[in-house]
Amino acid sequence: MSEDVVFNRRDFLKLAGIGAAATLSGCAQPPTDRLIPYLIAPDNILPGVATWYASTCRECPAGCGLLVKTREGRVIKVEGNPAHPVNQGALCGRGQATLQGLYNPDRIASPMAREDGAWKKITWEDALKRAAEKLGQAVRDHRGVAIITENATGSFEKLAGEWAGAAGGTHLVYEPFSYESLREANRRCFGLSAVPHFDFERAKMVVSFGADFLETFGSPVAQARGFAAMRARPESGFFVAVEPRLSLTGANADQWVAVRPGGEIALALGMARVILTEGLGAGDKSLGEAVAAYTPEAVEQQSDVPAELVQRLARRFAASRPSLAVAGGIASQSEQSVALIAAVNLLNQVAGNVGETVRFDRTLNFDAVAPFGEVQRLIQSMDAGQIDVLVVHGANPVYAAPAWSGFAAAMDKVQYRISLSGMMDETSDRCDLLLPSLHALESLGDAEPARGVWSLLQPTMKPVPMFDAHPAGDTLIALAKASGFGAFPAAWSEYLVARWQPLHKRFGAGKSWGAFWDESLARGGVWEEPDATQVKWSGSPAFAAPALKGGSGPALVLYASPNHYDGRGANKPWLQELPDPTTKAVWNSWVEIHPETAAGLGLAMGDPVKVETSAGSVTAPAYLYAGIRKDCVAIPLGQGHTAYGRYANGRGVNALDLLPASQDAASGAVAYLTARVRISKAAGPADLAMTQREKQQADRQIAQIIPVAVLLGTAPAPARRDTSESVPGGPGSSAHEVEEVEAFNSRPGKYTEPREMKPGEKTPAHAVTAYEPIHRARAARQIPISEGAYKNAQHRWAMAIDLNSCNGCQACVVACSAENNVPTVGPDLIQRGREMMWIRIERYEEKLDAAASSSRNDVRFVPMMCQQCGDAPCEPVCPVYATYHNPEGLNAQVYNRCVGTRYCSNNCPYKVRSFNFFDYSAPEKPTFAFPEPLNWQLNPDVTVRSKGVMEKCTFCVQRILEGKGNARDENRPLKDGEIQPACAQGCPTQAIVFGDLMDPESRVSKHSHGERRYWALNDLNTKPGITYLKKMERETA
Amino acid sequence: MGENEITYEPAMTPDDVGATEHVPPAMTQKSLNDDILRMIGKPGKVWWAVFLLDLTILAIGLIAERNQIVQGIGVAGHTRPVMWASYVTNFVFWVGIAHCGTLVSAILFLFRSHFRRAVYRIAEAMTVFGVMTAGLFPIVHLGRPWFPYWLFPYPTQRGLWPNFRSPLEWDVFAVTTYLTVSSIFFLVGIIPDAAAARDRAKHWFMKLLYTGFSFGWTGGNNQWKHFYSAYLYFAALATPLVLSVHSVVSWDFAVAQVPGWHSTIFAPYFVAGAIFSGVALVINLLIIIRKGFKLEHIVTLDHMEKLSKLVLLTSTIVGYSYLVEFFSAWYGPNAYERNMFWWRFTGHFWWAAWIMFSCNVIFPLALWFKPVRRNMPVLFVLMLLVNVGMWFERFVIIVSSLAHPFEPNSWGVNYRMSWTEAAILAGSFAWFGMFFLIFVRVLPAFSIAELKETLAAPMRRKR
Amino acid sequence: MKRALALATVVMLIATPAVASAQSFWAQLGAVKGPVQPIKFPHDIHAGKLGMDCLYCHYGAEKSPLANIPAVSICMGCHKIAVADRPEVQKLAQYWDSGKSIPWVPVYMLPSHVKFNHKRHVRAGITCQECHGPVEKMAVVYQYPSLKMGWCITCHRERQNRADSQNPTIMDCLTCHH
Amino acid sequence: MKPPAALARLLNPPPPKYHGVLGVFYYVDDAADAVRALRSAGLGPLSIFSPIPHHDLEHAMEQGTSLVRWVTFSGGLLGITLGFTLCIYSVLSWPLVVGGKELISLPPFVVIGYESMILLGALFNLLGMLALGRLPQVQSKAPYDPRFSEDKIGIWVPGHGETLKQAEQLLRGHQAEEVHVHA
Repeated sequence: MSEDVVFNRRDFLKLAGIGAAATLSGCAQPPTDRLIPYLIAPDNILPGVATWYASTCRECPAGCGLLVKTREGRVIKVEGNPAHPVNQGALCGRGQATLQGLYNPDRIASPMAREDGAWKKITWEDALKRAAEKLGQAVRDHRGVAIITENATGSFEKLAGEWAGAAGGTHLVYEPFSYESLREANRRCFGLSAVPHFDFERAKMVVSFGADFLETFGSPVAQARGFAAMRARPESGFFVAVEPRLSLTGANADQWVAVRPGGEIALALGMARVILTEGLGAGDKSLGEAVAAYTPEAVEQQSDVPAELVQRLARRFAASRPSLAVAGGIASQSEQSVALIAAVNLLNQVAGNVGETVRFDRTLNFDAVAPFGEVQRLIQSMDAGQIDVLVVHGANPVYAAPAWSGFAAAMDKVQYRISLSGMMDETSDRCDLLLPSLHALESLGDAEPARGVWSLLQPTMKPVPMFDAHPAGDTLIALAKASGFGAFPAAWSEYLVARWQPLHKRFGAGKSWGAFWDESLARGGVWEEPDATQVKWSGSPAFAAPALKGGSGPALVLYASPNHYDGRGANKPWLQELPDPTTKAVWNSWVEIHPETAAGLGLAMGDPVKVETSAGSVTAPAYLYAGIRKDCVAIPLGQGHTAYGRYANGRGVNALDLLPASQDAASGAVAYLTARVRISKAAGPADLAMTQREKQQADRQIAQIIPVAVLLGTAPAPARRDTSESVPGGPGSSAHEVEEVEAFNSRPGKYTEPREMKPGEKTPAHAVTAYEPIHRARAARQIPISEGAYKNAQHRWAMAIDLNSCNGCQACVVACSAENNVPTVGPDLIQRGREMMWIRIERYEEKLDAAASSSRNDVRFVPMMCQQCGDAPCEPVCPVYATYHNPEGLNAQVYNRCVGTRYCSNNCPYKVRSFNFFDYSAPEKPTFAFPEPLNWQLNPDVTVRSKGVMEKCTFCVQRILEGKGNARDENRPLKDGEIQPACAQGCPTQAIVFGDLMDPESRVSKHSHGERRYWALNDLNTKPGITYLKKMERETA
Repeated sequence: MGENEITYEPAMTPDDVGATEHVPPAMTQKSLNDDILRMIGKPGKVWWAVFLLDLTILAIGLIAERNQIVQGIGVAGHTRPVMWASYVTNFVFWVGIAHCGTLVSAILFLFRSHFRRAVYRIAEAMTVFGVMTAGLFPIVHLGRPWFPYWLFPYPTQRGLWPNFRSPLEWDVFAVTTYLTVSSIFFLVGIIPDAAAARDRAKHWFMKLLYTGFSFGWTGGNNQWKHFYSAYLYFAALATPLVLSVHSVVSWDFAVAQVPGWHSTIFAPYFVAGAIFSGVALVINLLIIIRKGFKLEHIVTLDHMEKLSKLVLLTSTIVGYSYLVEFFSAWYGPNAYERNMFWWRFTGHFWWAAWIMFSCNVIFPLALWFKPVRRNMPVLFVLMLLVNVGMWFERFVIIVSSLAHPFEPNSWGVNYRMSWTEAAILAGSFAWFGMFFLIFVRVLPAFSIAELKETLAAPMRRKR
Repeated sequence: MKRALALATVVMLIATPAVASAQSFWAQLGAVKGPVQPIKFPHDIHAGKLGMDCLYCHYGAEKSPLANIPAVSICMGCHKIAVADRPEVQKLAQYWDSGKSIPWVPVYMLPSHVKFNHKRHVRAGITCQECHGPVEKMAVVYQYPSLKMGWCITCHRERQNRADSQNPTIMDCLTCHH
Repeated sequence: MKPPAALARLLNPPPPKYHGVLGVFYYVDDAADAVRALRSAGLGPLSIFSPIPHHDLEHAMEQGTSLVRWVTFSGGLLGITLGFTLCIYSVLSWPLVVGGKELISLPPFVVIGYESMILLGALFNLLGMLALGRLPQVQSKAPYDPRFSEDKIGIWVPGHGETLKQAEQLLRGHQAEEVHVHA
């Protein structure tokens, strides 16, 4: 979009605020190097003002809508597109991190050819010539040509298909997580091979059979939103996780059924049987005989789930209509995965959920994804030397296909291999020619992530200059033309436009093409409400429990990493440094083992452990996890890259190497849950960097819960341990509260009784807290300051965080890092407690017991960032006023005034201040965190901190200032919700609410005075600006 | 006030410890003069060897410090939550050391305990050099050590002032004041002796030097009059100062709300500890000097014994403070505090806590026995242990409290001392040693004038 | 080392304000001329003699935190015709024809930890000259104010103490340092 | 080895012309008696040199108490005032709230005031001593003898002609070890 942006590098550094170290002394700089203006004034870029473009996220097939923020022609932030039907404004961490794909220093800089083993830069002309030679030859001789793409959907997929057709070759859409069993099972049960739309919002009870629907399964952001809506209803919203290893999704469950691996089928059918026999179901009654064998006793026998629990679950499932059972997820993909999903379909069918919460209206678009069978056919023909030319774009099968499939070896037998991928990866590394493609944010394109959604990608910035890449579509067309086959339009853009003509007719009725196109680009695409497709039950496959291969050792559970998906996130430092939501480990792989099993092997936390199967062995640090069955070990996928850039290479292990050849009986999909392993202690020191080592909150009441019965008024409030909920004498303070306050105040060093204020005296903004009612001053004798800057402030910024909605996904963490230029520091420094993130999700495992499968599951997540305390302990100890309380209640941190005594951090009870131990912002230092061009992403509105200064969350003060400025420009008062910090904006469940406490009507005021509220470590009387809302505790089945 | 207010009775009465016990009658004003001025002069081989070794260690420390300034404070072992560690420990340790000097010279002066006359010059020198060492560490431990001057109140075009509510700002005032006052006290005390040295000096340069130190002192009656009057007020000012300085230092911790820091007992507890470690070091230095310079007849075993009794006293105070802390943690309502103290002795840093306890409370119990107090080798070792213990006391208070904060999330990140820190710690001892070595060779290490006062003044008529 | 630091401290203490005042003092005298620019653009003629509005070229100043440096296209808007024969204007034309933009030497530089917002100041009715000095009289633009924090603050203080003080955070550190 | 000429002049300046009598004593009581005698004879003003102060001599001289105390006191007073003024001025000149405390929160300021009191008190004390004791002095106002810093006591009686004789007699009369007459 933008015109020629001629800033030179130094100016980027300056805009990005790098080199702050040099100038932090505060002296005005003598005029230094050159300032280069535009040659032609661009109509849509004003230096210093952000420009937003709509686009589509390509980090996973879900295809969320993006709003891309650019400054001076650089992309500096991506956020969810509120108008987009898929994600409605939110965005997961992987999506936020797409920026580091765009600016990844290891992107391929130019076309390259492999000459005697080494890569050699060549020109595009040369490259196309070489490619056309081989390709033309192959096409002319009718030899095999194959093209592998990721599940791009939309026009590019079509183009690739046509291209392959014209070349007389095959087009393979490769996705490691292909939902193949799901589609196959639905084909058999409902006659419709599709990934349905699970409506969590409507469900009153959810049972997940291993589906990690908050992490990688389906469309996580949309599902998280729906899930949160369901959980917000105290009277219903019960959630049971049935899985041998408690995933992040499972951690949000009220009840964890630690089923024996492979026993899920029996449980699903057993529940169905109970419903049928007891005639509870609203749905299909005719399926009795299919499940006759699965008596509760039989189920207990096959799945370790107590018989009466099976009944209780079934009854509750049937009673709460509509309910929802979900199966899927890599962790439960066994040799019987189709059977499992069919069993769950059957359960939904008998409970009458199909068409209610399991809908086939907005199905996810995996239609083109090749079944693994096809992949194997391609492998065979490559192996047989029938393929002369292989073109790969986006997909990385060499890494992501299990080792046993032999893809890599077969690929080596192909005569000539061309990669169109923009980033070096394992597959590209085995190619002969690299024709780098543009990053999604640089290119024009479209996607159809779900039925009824046509989403557009547009070039949000001029391609990053140091990378000489072309749009993949153009490259394909150029290849075709150069090697003389097919009839394609001159350019990819024309092809795209041509494909959009029917949509123009459909949606742009009466509008000119230009108008329609511009609107669609601005909106991010076009969409419609898809018609609900009704499906009928059309029989189920034979049910059988999967058998695990290999002796009697613990079962191997492989799961998709919430941070790295199938491994494509591993080259992004943000995602590497983003703690795993379960283990809080970073930059590594690990083996999750139950503490008792570990004790048997003499393993301590972090000790290297060797995991062996018939197929191979890996060695990784052990993570002792109470959330896994004693007879299982779990390893995340996505690490262990060999050629995926400096951030991914050599980190952790690729657990796919452990898989023995094994496929799903019905669909041929890769079976991930299939092996038993031998584990042994390996030599070497303990080495696992974690951001949170202690997962018990030692009765410190940082994460709190409240029984739903109390909320519904059917039970009395439990006796309180401390007064962290009570506002002394505040509105609605009951008698017992007051007593408690007395007791509380009588404790040493505590709250002094506030005094009534003189008539006309009003509490100034900075003194207002949710903790304390506005009509009182802060305490006896202490008159709030109302001089100077504090005279007529109108806002008290505050936040309310709903622990019931927070599911620990950590999208906020990445959003924060992106907005505030937070550097990544790597595993060694993190091991020494030097992580820099301004916000973290603390995980507290109150009750986590694999043995007691019928008991309550209590894992709590607390987003912890600067609490912007009213009486902040960090402030008075700073000798130079580098941190102080600003007129609008913010706990300010002035980086350039900080001398680095670190006293504030010592005195901060929440430990939310991070310190620049090294120089992360100086390019010449080894600790530099933003190697060119990662520094292009830096937000020019935020100072990049230099060595030796303290930094912390500021509620995104730059956004607050911008928001106030806009309101002032339009000469109107601020609207509630107009200003959103990055974390609140990015939160898929809207768990974080930001606003002004001075405005009693604002959402944050309302939340902060609700009945679930409390304050972390409240008995320190810090009067936090952040109010937490307790998580709801539900009755277990 | 009046003359009787300033009493320098020539030591005649047997009850006066100043004379009969301490000074063999053989000694005359002249012999004293010679004995002490003998120390000044060309240093021997041993001195040079020690001095060069000292400079080498100092150099290593400086290199480490330079590296730390270039690389960033991260080369030290600090972590979140342990944001203060060995540097602040060293700071408190050296300030503590610095306390004994003023105690001996000022407080004992006001108490008229004459045995101080033989030891106070050494103690004062130790004070001055101790503060000079301590003063380095607040700067060393800064994240941006090139901005220490921002902590001083000076008018700028920015119109910014330091935050006088911050305990660190109190430190700035307390420590600079203490350095100034104790140096003045030290130098003023030297004036008459410098005059004596000047009158014996052979080399013109030394003559010049001592003329400078003596301010052209002639021992005129008018000079003596104002000298002793002023000396009294120095003592009167230094006494509350010395108490305030370590109280202020202790408030760095007591004012924060970190469990294990937030305690009202800290001020007296720290002052006692400071004197404890300071006197211990004085004893070590005296043992070396009186042996090295053959001054056993001036610094007698009685002096040493009196000092070691002081150590015993303060040791019991320190021990009492430890116990009271634990008791109130156990007895009080504060769960964080209770948990903290339990962790301190059983958690990751248990060893440090036990070193502290045994060196400061258990071993000094040996001082109850006279033979121990009068046995120099044993006393020397004992006093070394005391200072090890006192260093660890500060380490335990700072590091173990920080390592176990309110927020369980940050538990388990444990501080490990880095080589940089070790080198800088060693360097600080070398820095102190450098000044002290120069001092004993250049300035009279014992107060000639005051020692002369301990002798019976020459009278023709016997009283 | 303490000695060294102390010395450094003293030197800085004396030097910083001295340099500061000197700089602004000479600047106001006009004794210090601004840097030599690739094209001798005479502000005194454009802003002074011709009386052009500053915002005509630096239009960003009222819309954006940054006051933009005009693109070459804006200069050529007039100079395609106007006095196209002058040597300096021909230089300009050369840049334009060769498609290069002009490497101006920046006169006003703030350290990166200061966020100055032109829009806010212009909209508050502060004339360009209040900060940039009599640009309409400057043949060569030089740094008129010291750009020291003290210089910013004097004006902010004065405005805060006015009765009609609008902006409550006008003296808040975070307003400029974030 | 010789010092540079300039230094040499500074170190042992040409002795000025003294007029008076210098008596050198070893025994304190002799000296004290001599002082009494001299003063009762109306000679003086005497000045006495001694390695250490002697009460007998002080009594004999009937010296009053020193004025240093008042200098010191005023210094302390000034210090505490300045300390508090600095704190209060600084918080008012740019009001910044920290930890929800009052701007003028006296308890912490007490520390500052207290330390500055002691600092200025000590400095004034030093100045007082130097000023009143006429220090530093380059040139003694009476002939000085190095032994006065060792164990001898010197009594200097300034005067001319007759007084010299009288003083000399008195000094010898009290068994002065030596008597030097500077006519």
